[in-house]
Amino acid sequence: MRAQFRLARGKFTLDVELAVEPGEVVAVLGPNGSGKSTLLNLIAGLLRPDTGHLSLDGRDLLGAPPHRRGIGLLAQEPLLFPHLSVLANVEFGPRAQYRADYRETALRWLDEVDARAFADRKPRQLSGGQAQRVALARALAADPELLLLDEPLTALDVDAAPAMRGLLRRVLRTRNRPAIMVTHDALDALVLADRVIVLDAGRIVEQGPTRTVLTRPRSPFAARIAGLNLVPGTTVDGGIRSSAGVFIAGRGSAGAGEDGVAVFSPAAVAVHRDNPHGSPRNALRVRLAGMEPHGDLIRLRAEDGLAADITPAAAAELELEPGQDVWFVVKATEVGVHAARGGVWGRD
Amino acid sequence: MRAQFRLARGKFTLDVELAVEPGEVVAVLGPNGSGKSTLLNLIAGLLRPDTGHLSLDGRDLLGAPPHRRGIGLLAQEPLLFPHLSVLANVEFGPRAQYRADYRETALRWLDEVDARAFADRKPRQLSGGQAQRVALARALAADPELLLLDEPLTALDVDAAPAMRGLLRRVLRTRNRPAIMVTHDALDALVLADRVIVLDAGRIVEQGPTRTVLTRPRSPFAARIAGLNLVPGTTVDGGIRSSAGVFIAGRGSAGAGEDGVAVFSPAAVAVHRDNPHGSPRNALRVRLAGMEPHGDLIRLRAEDGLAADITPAAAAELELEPGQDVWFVVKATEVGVHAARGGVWGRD
Amino acid sequence: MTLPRLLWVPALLGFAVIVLPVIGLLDRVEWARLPALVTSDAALSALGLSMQTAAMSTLVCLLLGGPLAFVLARSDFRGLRVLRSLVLLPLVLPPVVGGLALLYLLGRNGFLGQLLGVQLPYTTAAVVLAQTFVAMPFLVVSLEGALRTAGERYEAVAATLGAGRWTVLRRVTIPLLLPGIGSGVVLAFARALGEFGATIAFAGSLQGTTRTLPLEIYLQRESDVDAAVALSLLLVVIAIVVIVVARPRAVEGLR
Amino acid sequence: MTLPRLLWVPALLGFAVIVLPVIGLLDRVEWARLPALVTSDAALSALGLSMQTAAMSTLVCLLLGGPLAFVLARSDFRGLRVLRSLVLLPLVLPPVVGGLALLYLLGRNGFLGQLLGVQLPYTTAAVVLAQTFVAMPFLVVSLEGALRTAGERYEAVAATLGAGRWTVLRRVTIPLLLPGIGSGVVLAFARALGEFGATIAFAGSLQGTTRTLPLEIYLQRESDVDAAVALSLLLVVIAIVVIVVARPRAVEGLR
Amino acid sequence: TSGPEKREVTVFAAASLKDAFTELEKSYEASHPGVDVRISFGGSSDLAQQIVNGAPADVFASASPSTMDTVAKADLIDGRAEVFAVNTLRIAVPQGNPKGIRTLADLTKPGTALVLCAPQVPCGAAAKQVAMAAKLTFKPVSEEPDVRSVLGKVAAKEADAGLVYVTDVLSAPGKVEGVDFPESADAVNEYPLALLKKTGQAQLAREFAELVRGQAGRDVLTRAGFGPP
Ligand SMILES: Nc1ncnc2c1ncn2[C@@H]1O[C@H](COP(=O)(O)OP(=O)(O)OP(=O)(O)O)[C@@H](O)[C@H]1O
Ligand SMILES: Nc1ncnc2c1ncn2[C@@H]1O[C@H](COP(=O)(O)OP(=O)(O)OP(=O)(O)O)[C@@H](O)[C@H]1O
Ligand SMILES: [Mg+2]
Ligand SMILES: [Mg+2]
Repeated sequence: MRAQFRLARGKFTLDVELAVEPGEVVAVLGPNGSGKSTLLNLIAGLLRPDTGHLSLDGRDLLGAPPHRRGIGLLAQEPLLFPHLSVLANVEFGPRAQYRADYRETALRWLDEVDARAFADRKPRQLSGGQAQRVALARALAADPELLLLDEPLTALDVDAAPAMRGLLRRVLRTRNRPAIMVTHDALDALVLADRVIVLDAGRIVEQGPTRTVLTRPRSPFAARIAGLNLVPGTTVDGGIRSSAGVFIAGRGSAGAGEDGVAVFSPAAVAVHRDNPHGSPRNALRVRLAGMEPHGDLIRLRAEDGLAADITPAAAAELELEPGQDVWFVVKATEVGVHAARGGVWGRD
Repeated sequence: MRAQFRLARGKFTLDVELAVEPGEVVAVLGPNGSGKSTLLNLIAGLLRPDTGHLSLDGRDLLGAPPHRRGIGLLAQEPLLFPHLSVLANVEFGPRAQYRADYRETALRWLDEVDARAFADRKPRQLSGGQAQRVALARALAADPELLLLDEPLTALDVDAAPAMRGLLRRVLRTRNRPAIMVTHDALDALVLADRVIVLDAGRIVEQGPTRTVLTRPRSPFAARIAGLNLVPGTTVDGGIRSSAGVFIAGRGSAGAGEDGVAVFSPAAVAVHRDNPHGSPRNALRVRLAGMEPHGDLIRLRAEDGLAADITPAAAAELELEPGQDVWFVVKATEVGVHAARGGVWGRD
Repeated sequence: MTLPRLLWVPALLGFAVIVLPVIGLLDRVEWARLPALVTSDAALSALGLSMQTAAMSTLVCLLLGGPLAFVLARSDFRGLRVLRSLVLLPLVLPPVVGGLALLYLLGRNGFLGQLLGVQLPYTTAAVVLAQTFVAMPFLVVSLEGALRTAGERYEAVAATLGAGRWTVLRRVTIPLLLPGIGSGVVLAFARALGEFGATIAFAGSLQGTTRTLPLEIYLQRESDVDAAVALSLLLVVIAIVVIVVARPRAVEGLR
Repeated sequence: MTLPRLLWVPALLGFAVIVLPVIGLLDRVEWARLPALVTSDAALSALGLSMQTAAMSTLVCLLLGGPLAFVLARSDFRGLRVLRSLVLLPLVLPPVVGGLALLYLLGRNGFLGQLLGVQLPYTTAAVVLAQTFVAMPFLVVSLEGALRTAGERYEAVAATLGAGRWTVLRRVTIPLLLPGIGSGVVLAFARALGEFGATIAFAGSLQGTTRTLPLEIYLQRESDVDAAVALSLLLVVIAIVVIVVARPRAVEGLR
Repeated sequence: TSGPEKREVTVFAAASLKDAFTELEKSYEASHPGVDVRISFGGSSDLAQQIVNGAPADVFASASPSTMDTVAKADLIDGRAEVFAVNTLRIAVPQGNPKGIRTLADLTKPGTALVLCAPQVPCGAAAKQVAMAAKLTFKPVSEEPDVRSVLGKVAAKEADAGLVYVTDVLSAPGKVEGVDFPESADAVNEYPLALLKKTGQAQLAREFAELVRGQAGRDVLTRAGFGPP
């Protein structure tokens, strides 16, 4: 998909240009009111830009009405049809596209979001989180060419959110069709997206592969949302083996042998001059490349790109300087191991 | 406020009894569909229980219509009045109560939620997060006896969420009136609530002071959402001084000299047999009281109540056993220092 | 949401304005003569014709007026306001004049009458047309109001799920609008059932062909006012029954 | 949401059904005589009376019928369905019979007439009452439909903000309902303006006091059909102008 | 379809002729097996408009010569219109005559609620004529557009008196009483009947007209209150 839009709405102006490759998943991050939903609405055809163009698989779509675009939108509010049962809501997409197996499709998606028990209910009989899940099932059941998701994981509880995230991951991978997802959560971007776009005040202030944006954010907003250590590799039992061959212990739901990434916050990295031999499973010997202030902390950056945030007091006590060899120590419990978008990770 | 409700809605039955003391803030946690919104709607009078009673400051309220109850509800959806401007939306409560200073009140609250710039807009011209903030301002401006908040911090970005959390904290403290808040986030409960109630399938499965529930959750759901180390004390520069006199370095927004609490996850605690003298600021000598499996980890519990989660491999290597003295090591960057509800913390 | 209690006072007054006169009427009916009157040939044939034509014209109103309401509520072009006002014409035109207008248009010398070459006046079709002419604005106006109140958020959602315009119409817009459609249909049906002036002017009053119940009542009044009143009550009872039976609960909306 | 294009076909047909006859009428008007006709004493006095009474009765409809619609849409008690159907009575009762009913109730021998001791028939008040009787159901039914479509979520929100029932009504319900109220008022006003049968039966027909424009038109028709047609057009134009001017943009709703 | 061809005669008749013509229809159909008489009753001016605009009428029986003129001017009449009945005015008072009205002059007594037809319609024109003849000035509370409305007001005791036709008084027995007055002879309302051109049923139509004008018609009309021409 390639798109370029300009739209003025009152004092706010959206002016963006973006491309999404076939099969690519793009996460859109940005502060409230930065134009994320506006962008999705423009792509879906619910808003018309002042000027712009839009094409998907070479078809020009700007003049096409929403239902001809093959673009599905899970909006920020669930907006389930109040007059239809939950099942009929989910069947809506497949039926509208005259698919014969709409009933099975709908039931399958209801199963996926763990909402089959509500199939016969009316939307007004659902809780907020239940409605959100059904809305997700409805959007997925429509199986559009391009899927747009506006904060798909809000209102979900601590069990449902990871489950739905996992579902989305599976779906987005097997579909092999593009998707754009708005989120406020770096983890969503990390697990689901190949690429991240950061919007601010209607403009794209940063974009790039998820890993790059989340580890080396250049915009202040991305920095606040992310700034993580990511170590790509292959998942193994109890952790990940990095491309350089180093084993990193961690916890997560990814099975062994997958493309994956180990994620941990620089704040979770303890720095020692000698190997401390304590409970932490991961002690990585690194050479310090640089030190810079990071808020009220000091960010140490190793030559292989890993970062550690420590307090100035600690930095002073350790008498650190660039070129020095130190141990970066991280507890396995602080390392998340996530299956990541296969293949695409190698890109940057 | 004392309440006791029984209400059957289809297959779901809510059956709860709860009391909220004057000035107390109660957080309601629970999975999707556990009855949290239903409970708030019952208290606000938008639903009628099959049987039950409700009183506030000794007044019996069950027969009273919603507007006579003095109970405000910020619902799960913003539901701003579409025909009124943002300012008029926020003025609505004070005007409905014939307060002369409704304009100033509304503008003040709009300032508080950083939405004054939208004062003249219609709700349909707001983004999701902006609308959520305005809805919060509207609920607060009405200044009810008892404030009910249903997931007040959803849809907010990484900057707005902590800002609104801070605002709520200030407001709830200065008002000195009771409030009940539904949330999926342990941090909200921690920062805002004196007491936590955990609902599951329409029943209260756990309740108690926030600290107890979050550190020693008994219900599986509470365990998944929380399970934190909390060290109460007085905030000092760069950390907190515990009631036992121990200094714990940490990071947070609380000013010095306040009642506060240091929060860190057991997963962030590294365990050493000897003091490792690395970058981590906090090395606490503790005596192991017990070890128990915790998911696929081992949870070590110290005699003073602190917990550390380590992998079985680490536990084996360290040859730990109860009664042993070990070092619990936590990086300052992993310790959050939050001002906590003053005074109330001492209760349990 | 309970209603302000004081609201009941004007509500009951309004109800009284409507119902008291009818009760006064009941008082005057000679109940003994009623059965004979109501089962007379003329009355039964008029009743049958009335039901049939009113149902037909309500259907036509729905099929033509429904789309018209949609266009008025959902499109946006120059002159829309004027169009919207023109729809009100039959509402304010005295029905007899409306009938004359139809006669001028479709009669033997009328523009369309000559063009089409069919003899419409004095047929049952003419009755349906006359009723349609007077009843259509009721459907259009009330449906348009409901459409505006309902908004179009759900229609947008349906489109992003791949539903074409017809599917959206059939499966989202119309079901959500049922209460409004119900009101519109009831108003149109009632207006068609009670239609007199346009019918007598355009379709004439031939028993079995064009003499509907209101026309029969008018004629009865020539010879016997009390009989006319009794017949009107029949009309009223029938209409109410039809409306109550035909208005399914679904139409009462989603609460 | 754009409309299915095919929808324009029935919409235009519906529009034609409404507008073509009126155009046919225009064709018959003797334009030369028109100025004299419409400025005649009788016509002007009838026009003034019509405007005045229709406005009055629309107001009464709103004040009494509005609350009635609220009660019907928002309360829940046994017999509500029956009540709702009874409201349709004046809709199906032939207007003349409706007028007779009013006469039986409020005439000098009528139950209420004797009770109140006022002489209502043959007065302008009687015209207003007759118009109110026939126009009220239009307002009630279309407003009720709009109320049901709108739902009550915002009202609940307002109540939790401490707004009493009247405040909710005034500041939430009514503003959100404006499109529906607009439709209802237009329908009621138009029906009142065109009212003939009930007026003639209850209020009589005296120039300047009770002879409204439809009555004047009916009379004219006896002696001079063309004059009657011309006068009807005057009525139509006036009505449309009043409706267009009086229907503020706000009523067209929130899109 | 099989069987003998169904023949029809369509008669347009003033509404006030309803009872009389309905009876005549029956006797005509009895003597003409296989013939269906269809009568459209309505206001004379409506009927005239319809005929002018192409209504398929064979016979037109009007309640006023002026409406018949409308049809005649359009050159639709076969032969001439002939008056077949007349109707005269009578004072209608509520049953029991509570105001004790005996003469036309009583109608001008103060406190008498009088209802008339408007001068534009035949009964109103007739009322005006008798008033002039009797040198009286009426002050009606209402000038109705048709005579049935006048009768309705009297029958409802809402008017103390009204000027209506003899036929109207006869149609409301037990509710209104009639008071004769000599001046009524000055204003006779004539009912003309005409055969219309271009009808496919000229012979049948002629026979219906003859029935109306003949002795049988005379009897029926007299019973309804109409006078001979
Ligand atoms: N109809 C409108 N008229 C004027 N301004 C509008 C309109 N709709 C949206 N805006 C403004 O456009 C900006 C972008 O809105 P949008 O909904 O795209 O934000 P968002 O990035 O989705 O934010 P959020 O995270 O809060 O959902 C906001 O500042 C909003 O106030
Ligand atoms: N009208 C109704 N009829 C039947 N069941 C209902 C109705 N309304 C809600 N429920 C059910 O009641 C349960 C409680 O709903 P409630 O909205 O209180 O959940 P919640 O705890 O607020 O969940 P969430 O976190 O998703 O907002 C849910 O299982 C829901 O499906
Ligand atoms: Mg948004
Ligand atoms: Mg909820």
